[in-house]
Amino acid sequence: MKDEFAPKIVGFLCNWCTYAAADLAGTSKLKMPPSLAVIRVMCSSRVDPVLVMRAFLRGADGVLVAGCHPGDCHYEKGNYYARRRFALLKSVIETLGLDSERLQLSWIGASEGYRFQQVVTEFTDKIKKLGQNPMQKKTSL
Amino acid sequence: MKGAILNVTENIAKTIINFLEKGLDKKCFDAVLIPIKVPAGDSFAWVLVQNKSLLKDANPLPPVMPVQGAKALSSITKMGKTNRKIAAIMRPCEVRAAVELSKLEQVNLENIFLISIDCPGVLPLKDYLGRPKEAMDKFNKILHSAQNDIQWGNESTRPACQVCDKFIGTDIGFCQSNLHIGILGTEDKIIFLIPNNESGKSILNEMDIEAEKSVDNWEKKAKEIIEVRKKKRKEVQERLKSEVMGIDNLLDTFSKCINCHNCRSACPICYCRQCYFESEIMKLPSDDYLMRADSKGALRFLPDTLLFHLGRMTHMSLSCVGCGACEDACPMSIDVSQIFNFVADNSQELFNYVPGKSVEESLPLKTYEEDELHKVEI
Amino acid sequence: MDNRNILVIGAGVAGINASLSLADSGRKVYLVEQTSYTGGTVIKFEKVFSNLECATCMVAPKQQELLTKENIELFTITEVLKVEGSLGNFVVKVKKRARYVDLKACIGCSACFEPCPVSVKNEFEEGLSERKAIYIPCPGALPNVPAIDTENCVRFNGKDCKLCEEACMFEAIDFEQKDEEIELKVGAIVVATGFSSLDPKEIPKYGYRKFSDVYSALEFERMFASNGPTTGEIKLRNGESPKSVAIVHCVGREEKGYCSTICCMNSLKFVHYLKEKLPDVKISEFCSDLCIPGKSYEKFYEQTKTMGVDIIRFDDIAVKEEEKGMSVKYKIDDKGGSLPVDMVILSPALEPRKDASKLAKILGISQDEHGFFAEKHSEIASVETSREGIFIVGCAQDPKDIQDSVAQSEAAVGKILSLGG
Amino acid sequence: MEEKIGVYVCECGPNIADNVDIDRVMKTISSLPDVDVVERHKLLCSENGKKFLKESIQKHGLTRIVVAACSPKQHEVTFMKVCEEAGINPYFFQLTNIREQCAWIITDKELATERAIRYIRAALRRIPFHKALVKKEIETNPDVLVIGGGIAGMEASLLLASGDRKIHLVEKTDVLGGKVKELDKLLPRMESSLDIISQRIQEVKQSEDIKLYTNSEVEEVLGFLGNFVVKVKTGENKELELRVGAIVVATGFSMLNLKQLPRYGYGQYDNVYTALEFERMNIDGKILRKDGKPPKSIGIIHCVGREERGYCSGVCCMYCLKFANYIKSKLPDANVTEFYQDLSIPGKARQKFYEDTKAKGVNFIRSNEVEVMDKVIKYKTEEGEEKTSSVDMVILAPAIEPSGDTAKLAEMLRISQGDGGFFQEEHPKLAPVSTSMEGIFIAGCSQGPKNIPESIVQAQAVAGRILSSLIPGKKLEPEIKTSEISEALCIGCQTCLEVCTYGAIYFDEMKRVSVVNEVLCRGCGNCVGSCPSGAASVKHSTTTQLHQEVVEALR
Amino acid sequence: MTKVLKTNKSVEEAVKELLKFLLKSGKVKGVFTLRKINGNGAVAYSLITSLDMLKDAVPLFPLMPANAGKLLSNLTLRGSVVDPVVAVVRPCELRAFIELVKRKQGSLENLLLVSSTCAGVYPLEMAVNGDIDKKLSQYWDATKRGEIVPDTRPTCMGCEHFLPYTADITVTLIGKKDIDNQCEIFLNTEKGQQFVDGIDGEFVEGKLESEEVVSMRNKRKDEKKRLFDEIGIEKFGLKGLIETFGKCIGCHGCSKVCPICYCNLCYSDSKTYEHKPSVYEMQLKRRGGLRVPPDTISYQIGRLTHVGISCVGCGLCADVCPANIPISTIFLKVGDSVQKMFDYLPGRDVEEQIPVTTFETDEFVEVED
Repeated sequence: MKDEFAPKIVGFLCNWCTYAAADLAGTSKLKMPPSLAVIRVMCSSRVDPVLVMRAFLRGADGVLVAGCHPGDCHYEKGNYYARRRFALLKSVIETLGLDSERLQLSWIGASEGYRFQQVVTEFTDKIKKLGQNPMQKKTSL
Repeated sequence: MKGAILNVTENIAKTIINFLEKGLDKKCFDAVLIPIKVPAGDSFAWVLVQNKSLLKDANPLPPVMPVQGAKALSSITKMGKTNRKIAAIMRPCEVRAAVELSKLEQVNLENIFLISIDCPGVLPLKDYLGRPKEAMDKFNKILHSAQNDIQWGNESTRPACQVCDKFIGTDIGFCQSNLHIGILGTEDKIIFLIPNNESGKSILNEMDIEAEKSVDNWEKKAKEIIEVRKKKRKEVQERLKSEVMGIDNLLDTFSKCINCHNCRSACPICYCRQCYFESEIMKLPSDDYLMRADSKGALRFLPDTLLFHLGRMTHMSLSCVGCGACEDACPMSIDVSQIFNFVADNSQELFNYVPGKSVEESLPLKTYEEDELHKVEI
Repeated sequence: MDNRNILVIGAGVAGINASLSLADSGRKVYLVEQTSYTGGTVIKFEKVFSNLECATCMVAPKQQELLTKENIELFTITEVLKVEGSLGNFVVKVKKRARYVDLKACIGCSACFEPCPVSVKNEFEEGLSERKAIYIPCPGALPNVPAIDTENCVRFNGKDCKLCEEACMFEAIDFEQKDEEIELKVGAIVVATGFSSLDPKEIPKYGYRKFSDVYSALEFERMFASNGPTTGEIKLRNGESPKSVAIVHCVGREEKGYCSTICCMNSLKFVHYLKEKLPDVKISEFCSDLCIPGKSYEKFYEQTKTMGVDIIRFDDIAVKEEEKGMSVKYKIDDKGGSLPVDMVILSPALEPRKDASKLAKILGISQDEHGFFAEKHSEIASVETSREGIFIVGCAQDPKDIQDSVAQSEAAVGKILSLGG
Repeated sequence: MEEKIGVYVCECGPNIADNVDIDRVMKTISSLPDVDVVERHKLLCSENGKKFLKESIQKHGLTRIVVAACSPKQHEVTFMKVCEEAGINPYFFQLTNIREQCAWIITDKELATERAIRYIRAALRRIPFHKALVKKEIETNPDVLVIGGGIAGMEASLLLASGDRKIHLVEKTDVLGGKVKELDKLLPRMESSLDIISQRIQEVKQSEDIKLYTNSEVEEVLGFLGNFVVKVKTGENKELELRVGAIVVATGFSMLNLKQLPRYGYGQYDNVYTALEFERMNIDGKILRKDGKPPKSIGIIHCVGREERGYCSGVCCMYCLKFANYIKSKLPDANVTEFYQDLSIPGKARQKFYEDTKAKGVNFIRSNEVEVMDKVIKYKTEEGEEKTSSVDMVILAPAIEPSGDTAKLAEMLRISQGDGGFFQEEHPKLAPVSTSMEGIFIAGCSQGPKNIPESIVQAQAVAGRILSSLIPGKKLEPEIKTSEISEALCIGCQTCLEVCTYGAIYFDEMKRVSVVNEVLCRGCGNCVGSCPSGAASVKHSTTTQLHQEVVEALR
Repeated sequence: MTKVLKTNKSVEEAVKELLKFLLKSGKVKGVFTLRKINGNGAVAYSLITSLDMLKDAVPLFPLMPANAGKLLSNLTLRGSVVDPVVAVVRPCELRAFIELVKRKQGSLENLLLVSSTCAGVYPLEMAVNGDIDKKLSQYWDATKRGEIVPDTRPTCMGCEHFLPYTADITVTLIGKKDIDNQCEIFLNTEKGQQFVDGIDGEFVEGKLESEEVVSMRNKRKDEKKRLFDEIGIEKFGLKGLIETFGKCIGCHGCSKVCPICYCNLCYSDSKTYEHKPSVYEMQLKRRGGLRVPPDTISYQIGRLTHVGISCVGCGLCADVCPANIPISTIFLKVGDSVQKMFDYLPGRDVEEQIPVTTFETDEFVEVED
């Protein structure tokens, strides 16, 4: 079991909704795969697309950007901007045939501990199917 | 659509220059921004001309694009509007870039009178610098080939130009200069002056040029060529897919990149003072490099070459006008502009945004819709 | 004002808000809450109308701030016993019930729940799920520290059980804790005790508790709540998901003699809940007059209408038995109709809390004919009371939505601080 | 100077220790270069835990602290305090969450342990890049500008005015009192509106701390919370400059112009009156038709313009009922009919008023289509049948609209307009009277249609917000973790400016660079996400810091 | 006399053997050298940590995709390497790195520097269509014979500093008849000797400054002179400058690749070079015409004054210039004269003080990252 492919997923979680949901999942002892490395940001709009791209090229098997549901943003409209930037990033990656499946944008509210568990689990499974990010071994990256 | 008709004296270039001189005389504008042959005679440079005599070496449609016109315009109007009225005569892609930059506060179009010309494309800088003379002849051939060559601009122009479908400075080219100069479908006997808006009309008025002539022939010809180019653009991008898509192809494509960042320096849209990818953000502790090398056995140095290109795409592809300046500047002859065009077309489609189309249209990343793009959410 | 400290009664959204503002202004605040948690009724909601914002996302930051705020002292499971004195120097006696769990020592790991032998209906979940005798009402509740409910705890009913104590690694459980009476000296009092909603059982025609799939609005809220008993699944008692749902407005309006203000919007919100989880479900809203005042609410109504819902007016309505299942029978003028449905959601009237009169006596303030606390002047002094220095905010004064409750809480702050001192 | 880094692992009793192999964590972390101290503790957040942490920091003279324990939402503040007490800057500290996001969610102990180690290493990677951040304090002006001398504006002024807080009350017209002054009686007790309002007006005029400017208008507003500079054009046509710390907008409402809705026959037929005209009539004492005769049959039409405006004005139903009472008390035999769509009579008191009114023999007709013709009201019933009822007087209840200068003010104050064109509140639930511009507040009908008690409550609420946040003599402590923009790198494209919700970024025309106003910035980092030059950066969440965490995640 | 490691392998093998030995023995953690990447013939510097990857290394490949001095500075800018790394670089790259270390842009600590008597490199454009491989035999023949290699970059042909000054280890190439089956590796320093300690091969004494080297130096000097005359910089004057730099497209690629241009933000890209339109309009008024973007010439001159004193003549600037301007020759010439003036040779010795510092690395305040 240990030697099977364990995905490395970077998760940028917004402080107010998704990070809270992650905490709730924790306090509720909801089990999930050990694939996600959480990085806390104040708002999904803080996540600079290049930062995501960088993680991706560095060999992240998956990158999850998650924040408040549209309309719930603690800063009113941050996530709307985040969504646009992310859509652009995804389009660039897709166009160049670099499985954009590895990048995921999700909205998870503070009370959605279960949803957090579900998102992490499903995303991990998806990544497992995709296999290791080939970039990990590219000596030019 | 209506416009004015001027009879060609000597050649097209001369005719246009005469027109500009007249404009200066009549004080329609105080200066002209136009490409002029450099002292050594082996290239062209943008010159802001007030003194008519300097126009003798001017060429409104030079065979090369050493500097993207919008960049030239930005360099003087970045800090605010000019006091004098300047007529800038540029290629459509340069005009579109200028409009884009004005939205990014890098160009101030107040007091700038934009004149565009039907553009056959330009030759690769490298080809020209070698033997200017031959290149010039080659270019002139292309310039006049419009009548017989339906593609207008053959294999000898830059790849970016060969697939350009926005080479007309009117709404059919998604370009909004104040005045467009049509040279297609004219047998080089006449040129068309087509005002795109009020200020265009009024200038023609001031120069008492009556602009009520039909320009249908010109437009018909232009549209034919546009269609051909559109088709070609598709074909090329299809081909490109097989060449660049996928990580291995990409790395292959950029393996020769030497990180000189000429592409970004030549790019009119890359307006940053210092590139994100040259900033402190990119300077890493040595163990970071060793760690990476360790995990792969070897690490290209510097790494992150691909990051630079992909990152640049996320930064500018929405505004990319496909002018090809990047490719001209690449010492390693990488197909930068073709790849960026390919990506840009898709990014722009995502927000159905056409860069440089109009000053009013706001930049996709400066705004948002509450109900959109749900396909990227999971 | 001689004494600058303030007593706030009720840690719902109005009470919390008032406390935070007062604390910001440098006042010492005693916040007294009857239950073991903060957040009041709002944290039972998954979303709030009309922006459908996630309620927890909205309130949790405030609850957090409350717990870390320096000059706020929170008393949970505490009630007010006696109030003497007057504006500027009230002397208040409160009874702080033992939680039997040390707030400081407990880190909220919930290890103590599992071994507890007791299992009773969880009132926070409107009885839709069970809880232990040592419990927190729902995941994410704040403070995240359980309390022992002595009514059901076997230890407090004679048995020598200390399973929870053994399970706790932090010696946080302390059966020796005693209820204490505490005397607080304050200059002013803010009453934010909220409301309770009418028990539909009192009006038999709605078939509540007669039919298993007739739910009250709050029950439905919890059913939809992602941290609730079904983690958001909308299911009938038989486990199937409903194909047709009737939402009934104005339950008890006639009996009560007033319109509860928020039910229309809240019921419209349920359409969004249902359509989100069950896109094909057939929904009928039974309403009398639509009460959707203000700049944003009608927009919400119009939007909701487009989601596929029948709006049916009635003068009279009842839930009746069918050979298979139940149906809603309604009358308007002389006409009427009958509609078989799988699920009925009732929007019961908001009413004063059961203990309102008791508290009114203690506080020495008057109530109106319906039992809500009476304001000094309905038009120009709605947060003041007959007793100077005692202010009423939120639904304790009158049924209202969150916005108006918050506004009132700030208003009380304004009145208090304007007194200076 | 060389950093001394300390790592403290909390066992959180069994909560972390049970599922994370603390020994292995200690061993691995101790083996890392430039980690000076690694300690474990049973429960760091406990009193003796904090004591232990503090003493250990001091004993080893550490300069950077990593604590591996629970969620920062739980104890970040706690440990930052400890760091401060131990004498090191609290931002040289990083709390990494190995409980909620590790011990509690990962089943396999070995994997949980690895994850925990990763998290700690991530913290270790980023902490050298931490910068010391210190609280800023900003001098503020406690005075307040109140725009609008209606009931809301006056209420706010009266509550706010005090010896150490001057109020500048700017009123467009020559009198105070706003719309309420135009009403005869107040609901539901039918007291004289005039008595109440004139009493208020007296108080305002007598207050030494309220400076009143009638016939005056605000021309320009610069600055921000605590330090606004306002230009006011006064009645005497003088331009004067006011310095205030906060601004209250209570500009009220205007009523829908009925000329826009010809079907109600206003201005077309005699004896068709607007609500305010009818109030006037009552104040004057007699309800009479144009021809001087008392009306026999009166139609009162609700929801005039509701459809067009797209919202229910909330107050019309009640005052239409009030009108019925006016009439019944003056002309007991007159026939009164109310044409309504939905009766909006929320709250504990109003339904009774409705029933009492009904009891006085007032007729109620529900109809969504009403048309006024000469002496006749044509309407469609719910069943869709056309009916008419003859009347000799009609009273219309027009929708409530934002007052004329709303758009102008919105632009001047840099606040937005929301539904129906009314001023947009900061948050529809939790912040109804503040706006996205800190220090600018809205009260009464300028925020949305509402009745008198609601308007007054909002005015009092504004007072509450200002009194609790803008305290005379007390300095403002803005958010510490704000954005900053490099002057050298900013190219002035102003993208950040447009994405900022709080107007916290302004453009320096001289230098052609964007500048962050730390008083307004809330540190969301949206500007950073939008800046292609990497010129924008948000303190304590810099790209390098985040990237270092990423690097570790991908090791 | 210097200690020399003699092996009976071709220089290329020998060098790779050396690197293998260092990596295998764990004496170094990583090898910094040229390597064939992506299996498409492309050659780039790489940081190699596994023996397996070492097989693609081409330490002596006659191409300079970037100035290794700049790269090593990048590697060690934020603190020296923790574990030892061996770097195979060319003399001019080595000198550049020394200059950067003097300017606190890198650290020599834990670096083992290997260099060679450099026969020059081919222009970058030759790498574009992979023509270099075809030329390799010609390259080595000329090198053996101690002649200037044809078709290498002009700058290289005129480079007299092909003998590395501060290398720990130097591989001799120029004029070595039998480099195909014999290799001399000079161990110039203590450090160098310690590291190779334990390698097999015989140790002898040798002298770097051989006749071949001397004669080559003279050939190069002549070539350099010829180069200068050809362009005739002496009689340049402003007109000359304007004509030469007339076709500059302002991409500033030359400064991007220049190892000595290490500023975060080039002075000429900074705000100081941005003016209100009125400024330009004034100039326009005066001259009747104004070239835009302006400052093309002043950029080049400015860079000359900044870089001149430390210019090592690596030639990359000319290599990347899209306008084919012979920048490096001009810089070399100007550099020469400035350096002579102060009797300063950039990169000769890390202890040697830079006579003038015309600018500061951080003239421009940075944000945190």
